[in-house]
Amino acid sequence: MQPVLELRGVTKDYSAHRAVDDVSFTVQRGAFFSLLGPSGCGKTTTLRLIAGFERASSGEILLNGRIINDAPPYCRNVSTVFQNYALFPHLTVRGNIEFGLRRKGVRDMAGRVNAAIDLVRLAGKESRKPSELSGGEKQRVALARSLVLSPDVLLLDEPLSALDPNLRLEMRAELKSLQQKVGITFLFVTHDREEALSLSDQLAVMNRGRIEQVGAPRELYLTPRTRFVAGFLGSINWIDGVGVRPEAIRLTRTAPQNDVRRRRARVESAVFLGNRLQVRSRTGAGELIVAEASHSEELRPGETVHLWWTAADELVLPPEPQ
Amino acid sequence: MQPVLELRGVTKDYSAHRAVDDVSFTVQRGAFFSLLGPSGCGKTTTLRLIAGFERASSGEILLNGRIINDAPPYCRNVSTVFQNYALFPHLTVRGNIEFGLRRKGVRDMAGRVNAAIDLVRLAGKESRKPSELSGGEKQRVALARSLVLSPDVLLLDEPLSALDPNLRLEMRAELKSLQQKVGITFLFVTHDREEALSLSDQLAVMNRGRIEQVGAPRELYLTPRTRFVAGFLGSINWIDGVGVRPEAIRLTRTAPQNDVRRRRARVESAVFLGNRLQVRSRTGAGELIVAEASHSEELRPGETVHLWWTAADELVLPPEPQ
Amino acid sequence: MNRVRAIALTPGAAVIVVLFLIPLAITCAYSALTRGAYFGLGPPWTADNYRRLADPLYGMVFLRSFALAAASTAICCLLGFPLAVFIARSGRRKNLYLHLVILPFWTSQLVRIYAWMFLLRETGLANGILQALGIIRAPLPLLYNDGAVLLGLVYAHLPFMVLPLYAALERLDPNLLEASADLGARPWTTLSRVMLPLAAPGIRAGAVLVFVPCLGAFLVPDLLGGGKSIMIGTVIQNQFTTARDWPFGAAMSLVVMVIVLVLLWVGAGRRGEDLL
Amino acid sequence: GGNRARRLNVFNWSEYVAPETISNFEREFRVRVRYATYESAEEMLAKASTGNSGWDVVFPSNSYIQPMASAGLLARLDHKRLPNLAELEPFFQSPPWDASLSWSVPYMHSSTGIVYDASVSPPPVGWRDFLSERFRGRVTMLDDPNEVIGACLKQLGYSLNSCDPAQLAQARNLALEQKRHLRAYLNAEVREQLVAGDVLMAQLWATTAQIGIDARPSLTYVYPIEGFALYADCAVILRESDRVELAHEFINYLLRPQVSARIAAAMRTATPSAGARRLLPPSLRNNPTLYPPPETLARGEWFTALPPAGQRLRDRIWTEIKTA
Amino acid sequence: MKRALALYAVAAYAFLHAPLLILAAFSFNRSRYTVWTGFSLDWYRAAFRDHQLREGAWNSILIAVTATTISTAVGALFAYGLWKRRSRWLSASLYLSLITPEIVTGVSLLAFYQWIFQFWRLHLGMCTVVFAHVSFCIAYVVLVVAARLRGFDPGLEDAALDLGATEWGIFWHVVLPYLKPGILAAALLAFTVSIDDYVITSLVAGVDSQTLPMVIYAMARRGVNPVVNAVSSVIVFGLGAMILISERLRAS
Ligand SMILES: Nc1ncnc2c1ncn2[C@@H]1O[C@H](COP(=O)(O)OP(=O)(O)OP(=O)(O)O)[C@@H](O)[C@H]1O
Ligand SMILES: Nc1ncnc2c1ncn2[C@@H]1O[C@H](COP(=O)(O)OP(=O)(O)OP(=O)(O)O)[C@@H](O)[C@H]1O
Ligand SMILES: [Mg+2]
Ligand SMILES: [Mg+2]
Repeated sequence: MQPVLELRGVTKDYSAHRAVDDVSFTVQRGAFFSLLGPSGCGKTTTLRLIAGFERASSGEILLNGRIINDAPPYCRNVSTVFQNYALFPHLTVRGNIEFGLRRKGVRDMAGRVNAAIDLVRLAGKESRKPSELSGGEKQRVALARSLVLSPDVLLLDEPLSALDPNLRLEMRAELKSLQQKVGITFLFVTHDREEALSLSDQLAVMNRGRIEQVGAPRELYLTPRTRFVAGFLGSINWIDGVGVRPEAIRLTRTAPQNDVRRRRARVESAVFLGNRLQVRSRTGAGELIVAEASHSEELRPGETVHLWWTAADELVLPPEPQ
Repeated sequence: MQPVLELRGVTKDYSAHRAVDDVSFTVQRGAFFSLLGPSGCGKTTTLRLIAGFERASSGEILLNGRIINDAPPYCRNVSTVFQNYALFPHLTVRGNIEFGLRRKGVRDMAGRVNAAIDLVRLAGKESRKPSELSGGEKQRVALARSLVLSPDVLLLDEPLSALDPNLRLEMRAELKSLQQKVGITFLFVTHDREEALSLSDQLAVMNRGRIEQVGAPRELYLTPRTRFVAGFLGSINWIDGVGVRPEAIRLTRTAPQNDVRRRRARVESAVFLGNRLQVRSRTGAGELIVAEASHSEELRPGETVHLWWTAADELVLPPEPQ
Repeated sequence: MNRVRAIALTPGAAVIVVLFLIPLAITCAYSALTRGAYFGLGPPWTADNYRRLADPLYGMVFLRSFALAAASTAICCLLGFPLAVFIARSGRRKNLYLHLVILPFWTSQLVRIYAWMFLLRETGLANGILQALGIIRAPLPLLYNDGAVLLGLVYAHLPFMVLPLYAALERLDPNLLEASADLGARPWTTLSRVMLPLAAPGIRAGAVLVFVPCLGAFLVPDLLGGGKSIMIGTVIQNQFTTARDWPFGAAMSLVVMVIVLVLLWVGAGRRGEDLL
Repeated sequence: GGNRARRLNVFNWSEYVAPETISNFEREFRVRVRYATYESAEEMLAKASTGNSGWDVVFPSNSYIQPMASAGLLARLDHKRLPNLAELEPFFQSPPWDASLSWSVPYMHSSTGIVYDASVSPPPVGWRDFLSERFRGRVTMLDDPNEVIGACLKQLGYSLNSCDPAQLAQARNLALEQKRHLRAYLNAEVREQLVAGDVLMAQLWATTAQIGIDARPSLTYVYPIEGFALYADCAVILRESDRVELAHEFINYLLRPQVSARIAAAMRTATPSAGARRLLPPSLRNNPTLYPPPETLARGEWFTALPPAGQRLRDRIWTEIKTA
Repeated sequence: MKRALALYAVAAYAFLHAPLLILAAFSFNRSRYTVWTGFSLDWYRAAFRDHQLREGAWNSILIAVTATTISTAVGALFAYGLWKRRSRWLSASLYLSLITPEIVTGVSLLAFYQWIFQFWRLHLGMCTVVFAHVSFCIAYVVLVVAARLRGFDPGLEDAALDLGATEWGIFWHVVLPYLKPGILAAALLAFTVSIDDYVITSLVAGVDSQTLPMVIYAMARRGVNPVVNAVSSVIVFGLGAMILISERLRAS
């Protein structure tokens, strides 16, 4: 099948600074593709290139197999949920959501608009201006405004960042079901690992304008190609040059059996994270190891514990080139 | 000791709508106080009342024991990190961060400003205008701009929401160490449960403009007073009217011993969340139960599993009044 | 992108070319012709009109006018800014307040100046009130001096500052003002450090719209100044009227135009801004 | 078409016809008159000189007649169509600016003199009193180069229309001296302040002064002993006009004694028509402001058109006076 | 701060309106001079009888409305075009047109019109006045609208493009609503300079287009009388009332 979107060696230079550097990836039709990366690595810029607000300095962008480097944004059937929302201040919530439909000349839009308003849980606030909305409400308007258009590709730039966890879960479910029902392709930027891992079919990790790795969530998490990817998708301890994730480390007061890797360490802190404790402890050699424990565990700083894991849990990766 | 900040029955009405409803709480000097709640529940409005951008419709706000309902913002030694950043577009990153210090007439500010820039990892971008920054970079400028002032109370409105997890962890650590070293009081709004639970000394959960419960993180998580609080601080299964958190539910292929609560259920989905699997399964009676498992577990939809937990894990709470 | 720009620019460009640039070319031609015996003008071509401008007398007039216009602009800015802020912040009433600023200017300027003459003259309202209140014995000479000219210029051009300022300030994000107050800036500082820089385009537009007409003002200096001083605008005007020396008037105005344009350009360029 | 022929466009100074003058003409001759007013001779001239202004009859001052005629802007008058010319005073039947009235018909005339308040004594007699310390700061001159320079030239004993550089230089020095005594240079606006009592003495036109005198009888108009300026506004037909016949009828109508008298009475102007003057009430007919006795009139001098060099010199002097 | 600002505004409005109130007061004076002698409506009666004043006022309003409409539309578009990409030549020309002394504009326009009239049998008239007014109003409009456009968030343009708006759609549905206050301010300025213009108008007006300022300035030659005050008061209070009513209607 022809990919709906393809980037080939796309580069974007700002005056003094390369924001996107030789980025290539393909997104299959109907896929949920996530883009992860540290702040300032070029995610938003990549989306803006695809949407057509910036021109690539070099490389090619293909939508449905056609090169669209020079096509104006309104000729690209993609729609963006902007990181900063970009709501029209002079229009109400409803006016904002209707905007795109009106431009397309859609007639009976009331139904679609109401459905979108319900979907983002904004019923009753349709006639407010953006200035009278909370941050999360604004974000949901931005989301609804794009969703209602059912574009080929939906570019979402941290679309759920201002929502509370429960609402975010609901929205995730709604997005996922839209993807499965309507077949929209999602290109999704997020800083929430769980979100990326749980929603995505494919996932790309960016760093300093470059793509570090593309693959399925499980693949990237379990077999990252670089230390950067390993560290970005979850916390990790680097012990003797191999990586061990905190959840793989078991923590006991008694010494473990012989056939495992192990350390003795003193607890430095045990932080309550709700569903678990995050335990930071230091070995005699001064290594800091982070492990997780059930919150029913009572751990006091200074206590000596045994940390152990199996060889299967270890990630062996070359150190990053500096 | 006198609390640094106290709200007594504070209410704020917008034209048609009560955004903050009879809110009271006290924040001790040097504390890290978090405010949680669903989108649109009135968190930002509460901060705006404290900062002095809105006038309370009724109630009293005390800073250092003085009623400040009528004091203008510049007379309150509090500083806000705005949810939408509110950076000065005509000033560079450095100019934005220097702004408050200049107003105070601080002389040798270069050192403090540079420290703040380093703290938020923006070295090298000092002379950019906000329009040339990524979303996360803007947020960090907003953070640095307030931090550099070391105010009595720092009001942070989702100050880390646009940062990637690793950077967010670093920033959390920086904030915590500032709290402990400099003794700033933090009033922190966040949607990240882990963040709230791990950083806070005290935590308040808001809903529809009202405070539902105030207390230490562990207290709220483990002994919530209402179903709303229980559900807001973490996912929860309501089984036969009692609440059981997913991480408390163990999942085995063989039947457990007799002295535990249990269910037999069919796996519907097992979602990979990185450090764990989220397993949704349905009992014969049609109840949906969410549990967590290690990601090394191989669970296939349709498989039958045993779910069990102990009585100690159950939360008994009255149903919400509708 | 460019098509829209082209279409947007076309009508305006047509107006400028047809109704300004072609007449400007005519003016340029005039400036190099010779005046007729009594009025009108004709060949031969000459540079004489420009040579006569070297007369320091006209330089002095220009400098004086420039100083007065600059002073009026500065005062208009000072007086207009708070008023523009007030209007921009008055919510639903702002259109009304805006109209109130401009309303008095829908009368003839001449009539307004007569009203000022009545206000300021020795037997006028201001002196009358002051005398009735016993603040002064003898009437103050309020009229026919530079102060009165300045007052008149400021009065006549205040809306030309307030309206562009309002247009620029109305959009100001209130959040930025809050952020400023939050960072400890008193209202005055917020005004000068946040509002002023952000309203800069409005100030620039307003300054141009005040400064340029002030330079060419003739009614105010003639009536409120008692005609005891002359501004460059009047000198130019005289060339086309009483002196009937059109070529000289054309030459003078071209030179003044070039000087002012260069000043504007330099003023804008120094801050790295374009004119528009 | 035919409609067009019955229409006449008249461009005149303000307050120069009685309220019913135009409407009576319209009714009597069944025409529509488009009547508009101008502020300065230059405004009228700028348009008339295009040769396509649309105006038929305009009213330039006497000094403009020759220049306009030589520029070919005026239509030659047909005296056969103007029987009422006979009503004019003998002087105006053959004025110096248009001896045979080939181009123009005198319409109203006036002079520039001094108005003062009777409270001052002794009363001023001439331009030299503008230098007197007793009026310092309470006198005004007209805001017009020809009037100011002309008055100074007269005070120095020269011709009003002198273009001699040496004489003009003297006049300039005198004007500069004079300026220090002035409150302001004001035109008609000064009348307001004469009536209010702000200004004690002013250079002013007779007709304008008369209206002020009506309001404040203590005001008096005096013809300066050194000499003074005279001017007359004349009716002319523009060459471009294609309604010459009607235009003649209009001018002839204005020359009717009854019409001219009505205008002079209503607008306080001085009519050049002997027949009209006879019809005026005695208070106006012998008004010393508007109609000075012949021996006074002899001191007057008519403005004439100035040659380019003189005009240029005067403008520079004027700028110099203003800048001082 | 708020209170101080409001107080200042009151003072500023007093300053702006003082002459207006004075001229309105004297329109009811029995005397023609600015010395109060008693109340009378004579000047209003005279004003309504004065054909020339009535026609001048009507012409003025007609010309100002037309010129304002045209110059606001053309100027706002022009400002938008320049905002998309600068053009040194066009902005320099625009500034030059603003700097040009009125009399020069008037004289050269008159010459230009006459030159054109050689080819067609045309006359000076309402049209020539309106064109002249458009030519000098346009710079005011462009400057004010451009000042406002400076603050426009290009992100909104992106968003509109993204939602399928065409370039014109953006201008119409996003930029224009944003510009509205600027356009209102610009239109008010254009109306003001147009309705009050004397020098240029007097040079390019034809036989049928004498405006109110032309009548008033001509009167000033022989000393104005309170008829002018009466006309001015009627115009200002008439337009003021219209504004007030339309604001009320809009608010409700
Ligand atoms: N207009 C601009 N001029 C110069 N540099 C820019 C501009 N816009 C963005 N940048 C820089 O380009 C880099 C990439 O920016 P981008 O907005 O794509 O980051 P991002 O990955 O979206 O980050 P975040 O997660 O913080 O939103 C950043 O370092 C930013 O500072
Ligand atoms: N200016 C306003 N006028 C009317 N209603 C408003 C205004 N500002 C906010 N609200 C409403 O008040 C409620 C509380 O808003 P607030 O911004 O405090 O929410 P919040 O808790 O910060 O939400 P979020 O997490 O989404 O930022 C919301 O329902 C919002 O729609
Ligand atoms: Mg981004
Ligand atoms: Mg908020």
